[in-house]
Amino acid sequence: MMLPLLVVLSLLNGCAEKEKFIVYGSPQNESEVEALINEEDYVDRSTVIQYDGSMLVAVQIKPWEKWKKTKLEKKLQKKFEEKYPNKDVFVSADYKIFYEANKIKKDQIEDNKLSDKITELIELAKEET
Amino acid sequence: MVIIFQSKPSLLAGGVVAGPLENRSIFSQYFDSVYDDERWQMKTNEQGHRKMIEEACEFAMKKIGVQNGDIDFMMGGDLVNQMTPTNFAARDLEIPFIGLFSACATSMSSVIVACLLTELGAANFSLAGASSQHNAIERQFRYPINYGAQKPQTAQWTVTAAGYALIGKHREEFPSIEAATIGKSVDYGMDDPFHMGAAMAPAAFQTIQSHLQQRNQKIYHYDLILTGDLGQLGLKLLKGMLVENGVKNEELTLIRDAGAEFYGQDEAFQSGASGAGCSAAVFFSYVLQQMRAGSYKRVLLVATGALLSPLSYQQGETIPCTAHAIEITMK
Amino acid sequence: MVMTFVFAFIVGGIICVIGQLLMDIGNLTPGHTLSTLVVLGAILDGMGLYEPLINFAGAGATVPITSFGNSLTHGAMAEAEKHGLVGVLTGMFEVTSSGISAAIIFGFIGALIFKPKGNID
Amino acid sequence: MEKEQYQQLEQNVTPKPPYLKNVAKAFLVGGLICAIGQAVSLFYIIFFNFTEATAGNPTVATMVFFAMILTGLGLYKKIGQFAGAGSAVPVTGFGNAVISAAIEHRSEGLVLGVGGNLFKLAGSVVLFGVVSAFFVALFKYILVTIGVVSW
Repeated sequence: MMLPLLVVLSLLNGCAEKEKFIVYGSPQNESEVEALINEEDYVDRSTVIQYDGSMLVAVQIKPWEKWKKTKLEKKLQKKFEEKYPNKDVFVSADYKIFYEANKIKKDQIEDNKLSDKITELIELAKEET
Repeated sequence: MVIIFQSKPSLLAGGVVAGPLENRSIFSQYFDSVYDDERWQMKTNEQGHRKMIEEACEFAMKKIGVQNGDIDFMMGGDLVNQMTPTNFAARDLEIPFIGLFSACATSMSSVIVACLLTELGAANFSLAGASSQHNAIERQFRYPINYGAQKPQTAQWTVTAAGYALIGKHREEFPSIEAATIGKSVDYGMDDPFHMGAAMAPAAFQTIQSHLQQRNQKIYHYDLILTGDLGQLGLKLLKGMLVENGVKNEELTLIRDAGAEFYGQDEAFQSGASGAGCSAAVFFSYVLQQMRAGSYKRVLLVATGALLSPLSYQQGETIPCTAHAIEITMK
Repeated sequence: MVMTFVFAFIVGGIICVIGQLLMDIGNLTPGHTLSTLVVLGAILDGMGLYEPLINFAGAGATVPITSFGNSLTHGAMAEAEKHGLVGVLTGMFEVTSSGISAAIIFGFIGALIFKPKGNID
Repeated sequence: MEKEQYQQLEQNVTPKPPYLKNVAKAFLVGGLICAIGQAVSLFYIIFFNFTEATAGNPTVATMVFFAMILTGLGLYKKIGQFAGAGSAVPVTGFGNAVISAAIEHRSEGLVLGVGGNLFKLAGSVVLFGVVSAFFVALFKYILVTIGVVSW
């Protein structure tokens, strides 16, 4: 019973041991975004994907803060919207979004597909059931 | 009330058939047949239950060399709603039949009625007994078989077994029934269906007390007093009540319980065995064979029954219990 | 992510311990215990406390039966927010009924392929 | 012997449930089932298009599927005897209640047996879940309407 569980765990660790903050897409504001997230100490890890006018901020919240996930998500969303009023920002603390964002970065998806992929993820994150 | 049988009807033979799990019983060597399939290769548990009864009756008849047609009456019962397994077995056996329900005390109440018919001269041979089939009983009284509810240590395991005795006119070489006591329905306010031993112990106590009193006997006048299915805790309680009533400790070793001993010390069965088939199987195999072998000369058999239904329990009623006893002697 | 497993284990374990105490000390049958826990889940969701618990413990909060009360209440409240009073009635199974539907489907399939067996070990 | 006296004796003789042991077993097994549930939901998140918020449904269904296999093989009742609430409280216990009743009543046919008895154990959970959800939501609706709290 425990064996498959361990396999999944190690698989997870494999993709988790990356840099803490990742920004992918448009490198021009990389350090700015990183600093912005760095201010929020409840964020464990994050991956930000940018394309044209849209920006997907995928974060993982520290385990002990996770119960406030919904609130923190909203807080971060507001912060980014204020900072980048002309960008279409979407913040998600969901693991699925974070996982997919990392995959986008790893696979170096081409620009023309990136936009679709981001829209797809945002749609997914908005689903309730 | 004690009944004295002047003609001393004899227990000519016993037929006991049990299920696969009963292979583990310390009494299994005395059973006539232990079946591998709990359904006797039938489609439903209830049909298997019926088949088991028929086979037990056939074993009993075969031992004395009589046939269905020679049997005048059949008395018996089980725990399934309206006792269909026994009713249907009687249909197939084609023997005049009265179904009796005293829960797990049916093994004794049926023998008592059969003895009365024999005493009356109405019967040359009659069959009496009781049975229970684990799956069929559990689903009715408790939960579906595969439901994962935790049973407390006080719970007992319903046995899969049928025990039927062939009763006839007195014969020297067979154990004979001298007297019987029909018990009252006793209710000491117990209401836990997973603690039947505690509910039944007072009934056993009252029946034993009144039998001994009216027969003017003491416990040590018997080689064995064997109760039906009190289980380990119920037996402890019965002994506790007897001690309270001035019975000496050394006499207590004469009191045993079939349910407490049935599965040995296996903790998987919690407090021991129960079910109408428990007392019937042990009384009509082990006890009869030991008496014929001369190990016991005088025995008091006390079968106890908890007279509850799932309905009465759900409606919050307490559990009234009864106990019927027969006194058997062997020359 | 590893911590989520730890929290799932602990929170799920604690909910089961509450159930065990209801059974052993409260002397409740399994049916009574589960019903009590479902009501508890519904009330916690009404107070807005169950969702944080799910965020915190993941399956530790969604797998115990308390989540059933939570999701029913969640559906009812979400619909009530949108459609008013009628939503309380109609929204009940809106959010989730996967536990019930799975149990019905697998119950039916189970009945077709398995037979009850009175084994003990 | 009087009734009260007997009840006293019964209290003395009857062993108390081993509270600590039972609680420990319930915690371990219940926790383990939830951890397995977490692994299942992670599986759905990684390999399918489910988010943390939506993975709950397929997870629950999968756990009930596991419960069917274990119930059918007669293993769930053994886990239940060991773990008590540890295996009854997770949704697998709900599945076990439904599935065991379905298997049990197969002999009375699919309509009267399985259909009529499917929820004979788990029905109370559905009933109290729905009724309590109704009243909780109604209560909250009233509170929102009179302006005490907001959704």
